[in-house]
Amino acid sequence: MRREPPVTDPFVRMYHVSKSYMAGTFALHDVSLEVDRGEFVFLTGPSGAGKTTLLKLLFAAERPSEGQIILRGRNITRLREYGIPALRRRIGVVFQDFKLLGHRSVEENVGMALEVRGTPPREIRSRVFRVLKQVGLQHRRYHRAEALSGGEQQRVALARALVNDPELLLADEPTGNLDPELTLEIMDLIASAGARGTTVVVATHDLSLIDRYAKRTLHLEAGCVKRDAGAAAISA
Amino acid sequence: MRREPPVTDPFVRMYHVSKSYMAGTFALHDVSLEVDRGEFVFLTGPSGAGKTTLLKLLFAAERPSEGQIILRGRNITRLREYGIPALRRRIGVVFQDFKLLGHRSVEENVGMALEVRGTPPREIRSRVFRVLKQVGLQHRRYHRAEALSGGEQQRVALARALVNDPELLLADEPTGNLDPELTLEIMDLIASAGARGTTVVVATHDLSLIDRYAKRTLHLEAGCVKRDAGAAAISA
Amino acid sequence: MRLLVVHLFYAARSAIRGLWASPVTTGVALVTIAVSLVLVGAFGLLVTNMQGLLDRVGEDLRVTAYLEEGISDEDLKRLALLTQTVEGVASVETISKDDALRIFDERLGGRSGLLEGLEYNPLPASLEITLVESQRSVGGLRVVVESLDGLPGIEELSYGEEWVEGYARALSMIRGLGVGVACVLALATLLIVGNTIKLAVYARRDEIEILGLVGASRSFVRIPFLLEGFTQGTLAALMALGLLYILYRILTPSLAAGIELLMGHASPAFFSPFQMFLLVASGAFVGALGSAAAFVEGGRR
Amino acid sequence: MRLLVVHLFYAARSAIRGLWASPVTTGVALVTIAVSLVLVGAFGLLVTNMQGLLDRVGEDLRVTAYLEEGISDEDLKRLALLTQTVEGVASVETISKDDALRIFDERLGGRSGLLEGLEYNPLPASLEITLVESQRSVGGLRVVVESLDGLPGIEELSYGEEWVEGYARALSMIRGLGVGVACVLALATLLIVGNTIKLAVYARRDEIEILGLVGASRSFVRIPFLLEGFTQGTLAALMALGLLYILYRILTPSLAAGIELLMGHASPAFFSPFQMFLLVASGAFVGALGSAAAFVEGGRR
Ligand SMILES: Nc1ncnc2c1ncn2[C@@H]1O[C@H](COP(=O)(O)OP(=O)(O)OP(=O)(O)O)[C@@H](O)[C@H]1O
Ligand SMILES: Nc1ncnc2c1ncn2[C@@H]1O[C@H](COP(=O)(O)OP(=O)(O)OP(=O)(O)O)[C@@H](O)[C@H]1O
Ligand SMILES: [Mg+2]
Ligand SMILES: [Mg+2]
Repeated sequence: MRREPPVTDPFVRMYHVSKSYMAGTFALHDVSLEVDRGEFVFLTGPSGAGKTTLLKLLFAAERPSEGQIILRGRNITRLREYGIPALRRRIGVVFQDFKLLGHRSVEENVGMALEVRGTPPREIRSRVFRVLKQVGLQHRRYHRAEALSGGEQQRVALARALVNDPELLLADEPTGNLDPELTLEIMDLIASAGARGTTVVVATHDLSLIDRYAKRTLHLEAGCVKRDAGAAAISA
Repeated sequence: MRREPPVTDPFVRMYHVSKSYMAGTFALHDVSLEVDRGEFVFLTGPSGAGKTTLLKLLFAAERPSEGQIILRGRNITRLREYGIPALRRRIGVVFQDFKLLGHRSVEENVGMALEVRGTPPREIRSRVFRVLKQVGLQHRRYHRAEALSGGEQQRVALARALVNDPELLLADEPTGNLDPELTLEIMDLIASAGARGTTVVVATHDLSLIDRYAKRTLHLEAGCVKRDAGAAAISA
Repeated sequence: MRLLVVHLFYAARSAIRGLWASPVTTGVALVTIAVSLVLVGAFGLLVTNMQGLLDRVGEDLRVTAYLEEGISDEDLKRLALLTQTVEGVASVETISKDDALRIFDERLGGRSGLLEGLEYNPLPASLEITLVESQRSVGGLRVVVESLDGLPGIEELSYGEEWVEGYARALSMIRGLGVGVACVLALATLLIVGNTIKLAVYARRDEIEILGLVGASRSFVRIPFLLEGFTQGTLAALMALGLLYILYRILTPSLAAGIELLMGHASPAFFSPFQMFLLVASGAFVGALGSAAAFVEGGRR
Repeated sequence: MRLLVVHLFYAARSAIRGLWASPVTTGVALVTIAVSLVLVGAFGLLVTNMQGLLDRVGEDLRVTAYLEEGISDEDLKRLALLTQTVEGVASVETISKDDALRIFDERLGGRSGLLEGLEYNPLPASLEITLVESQRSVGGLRVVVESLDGLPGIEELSYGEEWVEGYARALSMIRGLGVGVACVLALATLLIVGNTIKLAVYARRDEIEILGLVGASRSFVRIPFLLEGFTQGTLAALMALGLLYILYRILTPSLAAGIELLMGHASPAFFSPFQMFLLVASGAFVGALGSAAAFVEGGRR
């Protein structure tokens, strides 16, 4: 086992990271940034700016074309195939398109994130119930995910991301299908996870959220960081 | 052939429509409403209120449990299986989850809505190009849909709904993945389709849009119409 | 008219695109169908060639007419000619008393003590009569025997009734078995191919759903899949045919040697052009049918 | 240890859930695998029973030792006993000169003119020697013949060398063909089953992708599919076995009658318990292998 790095180190470091899906175009271009442990970061930018791509790099769904990414002191660009699952089990992700299993029940969809870690069934049931209650869906837990409304599915996706108390929470447009009231409830939930020590990165288009929560905001445009507001000041 | 009803009739009429997916619960409960030809209607309401269900009933993806729906003077609750395609070809739908074919090119995804009507290939190409230009994606037309960002996919879905100049446009949360600037551009596009005579129903959570466009707004809550603001007054 | 052409164009293009777009599904289905057809084809070849062998064995089916003692050469000739005209008779061979004794001696393995011990030739002259193919059955044989029975100069007719019956039974059994196995095999192929295509269609249920949502008619959705099934079936059948031919060329030399030793001359045959056509056509048919069946239960969901 | 149990529990539950959750895929795959196994099993039964028939024909393989003229009854008995002790000899039957003549007469069809024409019996006495099973080949026969050749009282040995060679060749050919067809069939089954499961896995690629995204290890994703394939293979093999037994019970009576007429007593046998186990085991194996193979190319996408 490797020695755990001291917690004072930045939690995430990206060094000159670029990602190019097709030769000649960059989804991300020369991005360098640091995110401390427990920090809460908003990621904004127009459609196609590279927000999802940046998140994908962090949970190793894509590999950078150039540059290095250090997560918890470990270079994940060097990670072998078999090292990826262990990484992902420490991360919770709310996917922009939810990625739920439509034919499975809500409980199964959320429980999945615990099953892969070998959590005993009894514990899974109680933790799943708790997190579903937080997102207001405990009464729907036996329904198939595809029978839920868009906003309900989005909350199930968030529940799945939160259920295993991740060290890093990546949420890609987690309130795009929610009404304003629910948006605040859900963002409070995410913020409270941040307050408990989880490092949080939320990609969003909702400027009212950014105003309201007044957290560090990374503004991407065409793959480059155009603004990094309130970084050191607000975090911690 | 049946005689076309006079255009002065309401375009959509719902009489005491209820929809129940599971015994004992209603996704829609006793909804009655009229929408005139060329009218622009916002549909709002909290998550799970029944917005998507209402739209689904209008393009016959679901059948009401009770009540009747008259569209263009025709009772679509009585429609046989083989009558549905013809109905859908007159309607453009932006699905909340886009429903694009990930492995197909953007051009193919949009062109699909014309192919099913037997439009000649040459005409399809030019019309697809025009509508993709309107949503700002003409340069991506040969890429696979799954290679696009969330906002880009949403615009492709809108392009597909608009490409066949539908009589009725149903848009389910069409700007949930778009940044504020793009949201306005896209809404303008939808509004201009309305101005050209298309009847438009937009389900949205974005209250700023409702303020800005000041159109008739139907507010749903738990399957019932709670408010129907500015109906006769605003619609032309 | 114009619309029909456009629709057909889309159907064809969509079919080709479908085949290209999901290479896994296409490849897997192709291989499965081809393998099934190779099985059917190999069995067909086996049966066809067995049939040929059996027919050759059937040529041994013959009637021996033992003639009266002391028949004159002239009468013998006349009788032979007469026999030849009997319906169902293919050929007549005359065996004189001397021939009979020589053949008998040979049968005993040439131990010549026997012939020396004889003071006169006890064996009768005879006619060896073979039958035309259509008559080679117990029933057919009996008809010929009855026709021959009255002829003057014939003392006794011998035709190994038991052997004939056994042979006929064996033949009908093998044919029955062949037909049975062929039916089972055909059914199995139909099921396997149908299921394979059903799975392939199922793997693309998103596409079917979305086409329905944008207003595609039932036929607009299904015809491309039918075309795909048809194309896959045809291609698979051609692959199967090629494979069978290779197998045939590899196996024939060694097999032919073995069979020749057993049953005289033999040259295993490949399919006739018509049979090849049949195989390809059945591949195409099964493919199209499989696609059609894939929709039966599924329906619109 | 605890973790392993939990993991196995999830794998088993996930496998069962997978089978239930996609009844189309499961059903289609089950039927396809069962049909393939019925083909293999039916062929196996055919070969097993043919083998039995062939063995019975092989009992006709015998050596005739023609004895010297005028051998005494006592010498004859001694020779018979001696012969019995020769390695490879199964049974010895003594045929006296009178027996020989009677058999000869019978062969001629009882036309008794022949026997009357003889002034003395020219036929020798003989011993009919059958061989133990392991010796029933051209080579084995030769060894026995050589052992017998020197014995006093034996004048000549006859053993239809050509017939033996033909029979041996036919046997090895049919065995070769059987093995060949079995190999082709086994390969085809493997391919068909593998492909079917591959398509079934492909139809659930979403699930595989999402499991990977929430941090499932490779084995966590694959073991349930392996278990599913294993279960499907086992169930399908049991179905196939049942179907084969029904077929066997339906077909046996009519088949047995036909075979009996041809070759004397015959009673087609079903699989032995061990062979049944083999069929089920191979179903399970092929199912698991198919699932494993489904991941080989696909990999993580
Ligand atoms: N798999 C891919 N293959 C090719 N290009 C891709 C792929 N994924 C993303 N892209 C492109 O990379 C760019 C950045 O995409 P990304 O999904 O990161 O945008 P985003 O900031 O998340 O946008 P949105 O707000 O619309 O979700 C886009 O132009 C997109 O089309
Ligand atoms: N196929 C289905 N089976 C069972 N229940 C369903 C089904 N579809 C929707 N529902 C339920 O009906 C209710 C209304 O759903 P609907 O999708 O219409 O909500 P919505 O207003 O679109 O919500 P959102 O803003 O979250 O998209 C919800 O409680 C939902 O769970
Ligand atoms: Mg995105
Ligand atoms: Mg909705």
